[in-house]
Amino acid sequence: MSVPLGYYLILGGVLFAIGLCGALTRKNAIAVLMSIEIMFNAAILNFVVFWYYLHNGALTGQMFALFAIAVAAAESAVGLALVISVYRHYKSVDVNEMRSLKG
Amino acid sequence: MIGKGLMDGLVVTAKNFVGSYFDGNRKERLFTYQYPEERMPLPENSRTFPFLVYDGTPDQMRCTACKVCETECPPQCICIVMDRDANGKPLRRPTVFDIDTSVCMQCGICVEVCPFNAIKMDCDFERSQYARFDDLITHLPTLLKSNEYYHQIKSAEATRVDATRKPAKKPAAAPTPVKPVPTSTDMRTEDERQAWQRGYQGEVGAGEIVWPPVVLKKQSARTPLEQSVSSAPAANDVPWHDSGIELEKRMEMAKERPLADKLMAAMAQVDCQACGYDCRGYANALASGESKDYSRCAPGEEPTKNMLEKLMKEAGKI
Amino acid sequence: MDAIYKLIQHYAPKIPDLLALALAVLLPIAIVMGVFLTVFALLTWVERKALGRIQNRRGPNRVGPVGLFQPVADGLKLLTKEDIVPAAADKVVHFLAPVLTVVPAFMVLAVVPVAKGFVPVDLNIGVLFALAVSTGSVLALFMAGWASRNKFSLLGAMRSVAQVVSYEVPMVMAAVVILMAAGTLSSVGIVEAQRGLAGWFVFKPWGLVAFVIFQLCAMAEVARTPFDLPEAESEIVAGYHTEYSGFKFALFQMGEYVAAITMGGITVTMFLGGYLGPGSDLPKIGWLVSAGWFFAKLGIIVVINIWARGTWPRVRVDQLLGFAWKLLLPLALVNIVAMAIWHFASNKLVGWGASAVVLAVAIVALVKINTGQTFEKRSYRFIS
Amino acid sequence: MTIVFLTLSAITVLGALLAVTLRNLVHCLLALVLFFMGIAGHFFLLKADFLGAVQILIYIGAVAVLILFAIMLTRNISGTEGGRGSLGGAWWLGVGIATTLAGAMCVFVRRSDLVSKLPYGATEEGVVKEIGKLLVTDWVVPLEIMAVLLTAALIGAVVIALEEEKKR
Repeated sequence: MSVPLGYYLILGGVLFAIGLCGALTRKNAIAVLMSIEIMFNAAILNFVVFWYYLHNGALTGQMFALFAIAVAAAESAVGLALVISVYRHYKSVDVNEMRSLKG
Repeated sequence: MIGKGLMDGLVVTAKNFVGSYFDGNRKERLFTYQYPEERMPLPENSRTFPFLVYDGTPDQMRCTACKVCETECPPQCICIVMDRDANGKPLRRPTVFDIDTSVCMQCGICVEVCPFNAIKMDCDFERSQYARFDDLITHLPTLLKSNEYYHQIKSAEATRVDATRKPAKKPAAAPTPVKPVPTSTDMRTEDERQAWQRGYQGEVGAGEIVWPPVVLKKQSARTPLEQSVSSAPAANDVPWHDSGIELEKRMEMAKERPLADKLMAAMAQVDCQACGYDCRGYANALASGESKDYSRCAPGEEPTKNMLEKLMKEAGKI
Repeated sequence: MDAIYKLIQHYAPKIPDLLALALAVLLPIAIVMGVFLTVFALLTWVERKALGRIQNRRGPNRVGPVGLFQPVADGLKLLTKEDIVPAAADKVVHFLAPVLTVVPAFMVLAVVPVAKGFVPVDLNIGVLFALAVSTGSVLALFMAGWASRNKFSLLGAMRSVAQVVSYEVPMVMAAVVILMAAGTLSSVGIVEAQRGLAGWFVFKPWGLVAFVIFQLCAMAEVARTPFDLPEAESEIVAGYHTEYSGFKFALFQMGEYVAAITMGGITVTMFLGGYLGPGSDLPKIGWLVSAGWFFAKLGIIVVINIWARGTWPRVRVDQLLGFAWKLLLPLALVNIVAMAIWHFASNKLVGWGASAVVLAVAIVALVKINTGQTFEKRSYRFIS
Repeated sequence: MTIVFLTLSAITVLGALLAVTLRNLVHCLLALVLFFMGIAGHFFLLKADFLGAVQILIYIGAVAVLILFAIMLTRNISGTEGGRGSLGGAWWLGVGIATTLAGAMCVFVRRSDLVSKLPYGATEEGVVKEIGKLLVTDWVVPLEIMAVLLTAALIGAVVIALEEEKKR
């Protein structure tokens, strides 16, 4: 009754593409971060999917997913702190307006 | 010890909780009145909405339809129409006396201005009704309450009032056959009624402040009725015929007029017929010598009395 | 679920398979919803009554005998009230928020073992699931506050978000100790690990500390009174549900109370031995006795909640967050160490003493550190 | 099973699409939460219960709330004016790249011999215990590094976001 692996791979690919699309087109830094979260999740989903379909009693896939979730959490924390810091500087979170490296 | 205060609080509330069930004097502990069954005695001076006092039978109502309360009522929630006999002669009692309780603000000013101790503040607060407009207007039959009732709710005040009142006069007229008391509802057109229910707001332009508000009554539907009785010329001729104007102003207006007009200007301008006439009639009677008693203008009180005395003395009438 | 499925197959083999499956799924849901909604209705009455008595009032006593039908009257009244949506509100989110408040509260019920052999779903990650799902309500509260386009609502929503996120951490840390002791995440497994004389985790030093931390965090998580800043009436009207009326408001109340009950259920499961108690293992009536034990213990938690609500005043925002981060979280971490000492101690008595000493020292030290500070004099912006 | 998978996938894709297309940032966030929910559902479907719970706990309980605070701290409160970025006419480029990527991945997946692979027997019992054991045996170094990373991220986030002391 289970769906074949290909379904899940396509789902993961589509989700990743959606996230990429958002990351490339969105102007708002927070929206870009959200898109990156979508990409992260698509990747994590693939870890779990491969674990489920291909594991031989090992839990490596789940462990990887676990660490990926932890890294993603750290990433979003730092990323959002950066966004807030940038907002203080530029009074805007528009990624197009952050052109100078100078403070 | 940290947290002691928190624990003490818990002990206090626990004592309250247990005590409210098992304490010997838990009746005093649970001080809530179970309202519809138990009632807190109302204070002597508590007041809600006005009512009209009658002596003996409802026919002997104290109100003479002098309209002082109607004039003075700040939110203008009172509507009075005087009763008349078949010839159109005023009968010195209201045929319509309506109070819009949705407008009344329970200030008690009507009680203070009433020269006849006819209107008093009730302390009945259970006035909820089903219809928003119709039921909230109290009409004459419901407003009328006996002097005994007044004694019952405010005995001290009622006793005081009874002491100051003259011994009850005989009824002004022989008891007329009881006819259904018309209400404001069937005396007016629907539009006027609504305008009245809105507290005359319908007659005032939006944002326009008109003061004194009494002026508005000049346009109201009642005016023609009042004017038709008056034996005097049209209202324009007696510009002082407006109880909103002060006595000095009125006298100033009537300075160049004949004695009858001056006398009339000194009256309270409420056509209350406490004297047996309307204002014009009483002035004419005084001027013509038909009557010499200048103290009969009850609504005008001392100032009017003094002024009438002065005018009569100047004219050599007394 | 499986047990019910087997029972149905055993007693009524003629029922088609799909129907039996559906019954097996729906029956526990119906039972749990029915029972806990009744408990919710009763709880509103008990709470109002008890609060009244604490304040020397009578509480509801008009509808039915001693006001017992008050919840019905309340429900009917709220059902028939007009549903007002502010003109500026975000209609969709405004509508979804109350629904989403109720959902997590009921989802947690899925893993609470109410009686012996009766748990709707015996997930092997039961407690983690409960803790995770109960976090979900915070977004519903935020949606409610944000969609109302009302400053009070938004303030309440942000307060509730900050509060729930802060108290989630010590809560999970306190739960970790129990997981270490039980060696499983399954709620049934945790209950079964508490068998024996004084086997309840609350009777161990670390268990007691974890219980207190967990209970306080649970109260904060469902915004019960010492921590009810999200809906502080005297400060921000009604917080996130200021702009709600009628049945949506009823849903908020229901979500709140059911969340309080389920949190109590989780606490009972983790610390008070769940459905265990004398007679809970009897052959025929064991399930009934165990259910009785469970609800009796739940009643104790509820009484603690109401008592605290009737007694303690609301804390300030800085006190609230400081309490979570500066006192509860370090204490929960030390508690894990105490648990480890207990676990590796050579005999029970040594473990008892050592962990108790560690915890006592930690509590005294943390209290000293936290009470030593005094606040600066406040400076107000508009007064020079 | 297929129906459940398709439903969950629809929810997930819908959440992701809304999250990248909606104009209002708060709506984006709510759509993102829907997406996280969908992913968690997939985890449960894949018998990775523990990961599902962790996904809810971390993504919905922490990351979403973090993003929420970031939105509240940087935007006006209604969250409007978070328009879709038109990078001077370059938005179609992003969409194009993403579509190409998706197409390419679909093609690769179809060509792969893994496509029709079916899962092994389910092994959900004892997974949590196993993960716990692995974390402190085989994976203990990554775990410690992760702990250091998270601490560093925590401190870093605080330092970055901390408002600089205003010069007086």
